[in-house]
Amino acid sequence: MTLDILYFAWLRERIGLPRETVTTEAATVADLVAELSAREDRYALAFSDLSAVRVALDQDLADFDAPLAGVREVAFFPPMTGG
Amino acid sequence: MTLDILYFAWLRERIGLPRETVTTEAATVADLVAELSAREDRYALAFSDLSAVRVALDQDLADFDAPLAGVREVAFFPPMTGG
Amino acid sequence: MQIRVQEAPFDYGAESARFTDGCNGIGAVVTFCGIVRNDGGALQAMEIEHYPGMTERALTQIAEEAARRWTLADCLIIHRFGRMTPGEKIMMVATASAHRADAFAAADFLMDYLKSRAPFWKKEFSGDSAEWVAAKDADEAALERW
Amino acid sequence: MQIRVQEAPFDYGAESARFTDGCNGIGAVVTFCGIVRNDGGALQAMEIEHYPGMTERALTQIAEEAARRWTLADCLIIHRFGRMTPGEKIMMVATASAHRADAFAAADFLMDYLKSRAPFWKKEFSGDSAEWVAAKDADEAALERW
Repeated sequence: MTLDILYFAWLRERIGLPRETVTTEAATVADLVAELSAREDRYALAFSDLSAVRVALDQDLADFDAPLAGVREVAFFPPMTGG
Repeated sequence: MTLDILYFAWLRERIGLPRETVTTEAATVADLVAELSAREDRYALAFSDLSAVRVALDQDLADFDAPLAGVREVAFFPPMTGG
Repeated sequence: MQIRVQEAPFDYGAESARFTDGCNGIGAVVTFCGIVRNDGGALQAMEIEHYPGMTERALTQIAEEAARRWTLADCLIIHRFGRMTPGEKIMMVATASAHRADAFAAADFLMDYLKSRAPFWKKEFSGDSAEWVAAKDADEAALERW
Repeated sequence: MQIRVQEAPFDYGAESARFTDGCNGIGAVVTFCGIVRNDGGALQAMEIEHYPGMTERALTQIAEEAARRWTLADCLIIHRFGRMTPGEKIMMVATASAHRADAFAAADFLMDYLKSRAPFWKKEFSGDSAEWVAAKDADEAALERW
């Protein structure tokens, strides 16, 4: 499957890009994170503390054990600080 | 002692005047209310249900058993409905 | 702390902006505006009577109590008296604080106390009738929250 | 329900007045305004990043949830992104209801949810340093009130 992956705030800065398209067979968000972290140090560093990372699937907040089947867009970002 | 007595809202309408000056020996607000009520029916009517009447002494909310010694201005009015 | 009791209308937008800009980067501003209700067209006008002197005194005491309970940079109360028609703005409060929780709580508190402790009385005119608005038990009960 | 996400400044006073007048005699309006803090002059600027598309979606969901929980005539959320300096207005919410309790609760709820559930991230610039603002535990905990 092909996914658009978006990064925001310090995740974008650590990984060094705002978005990319990946082809993956990852079943869940956690699988995808493991796959990316294995790829390069900058990913491993960005994802080293998942308690500080939030994920959205097709623009809805989700958990790391959420399945990726049918998903088009995955976004990773720190806890929100608006308002 | 001489007191300025003020009436507001429906107390003013029932008693028929916004303020008056009275000379009284009443020791407490309750005594003053009894004295006024004995005077004329319009006072007795206005003060017939004291649960619907509030009192202020020199512009501070007070109770009916509050002493009048040293007070200059007594105001009677219904529960407030501002805002 | 700014307290104003007046017969004239006030400009809610301009007052909100002036209050906020006057606090010069304080973080959080909450405002409340009370408006004469339309109530489906039945109400023609409302008249607010007040107790000059005591009104300002009561509002000042309520604002001082809010400033004791929460950390506020400033607060504003404007309340009108006299005759108003549906849609007219009756009053406003504004609170400014570094933190939104303080600004929200203080504005909510000011409104609860103002409702039941500031000497204003509303009379409503509809058709041929003119009636004094009765105080709500809920308004008195709201004070117990604080 | 009005949701706006924009880079340009907004006119807080004019928006508050327009929102209130648009509700045509609804009784109670509460507004909140968030302002870039001065913090004693140390902060030079703030930059807000957001997630276009998801931002509007999240704010709409939060506003819809408020409308389910309370009786609201209308609500408004304006939130900026991009670079801002101390004193600039970051965002506002406004709620209108026949009763002040609903207007206060809904505005408070909108702020709590917006803080922790709408995809905005703040970066602060002071002197030579630029740091992402950390989310506060208190903000996450505030959601449990509702």
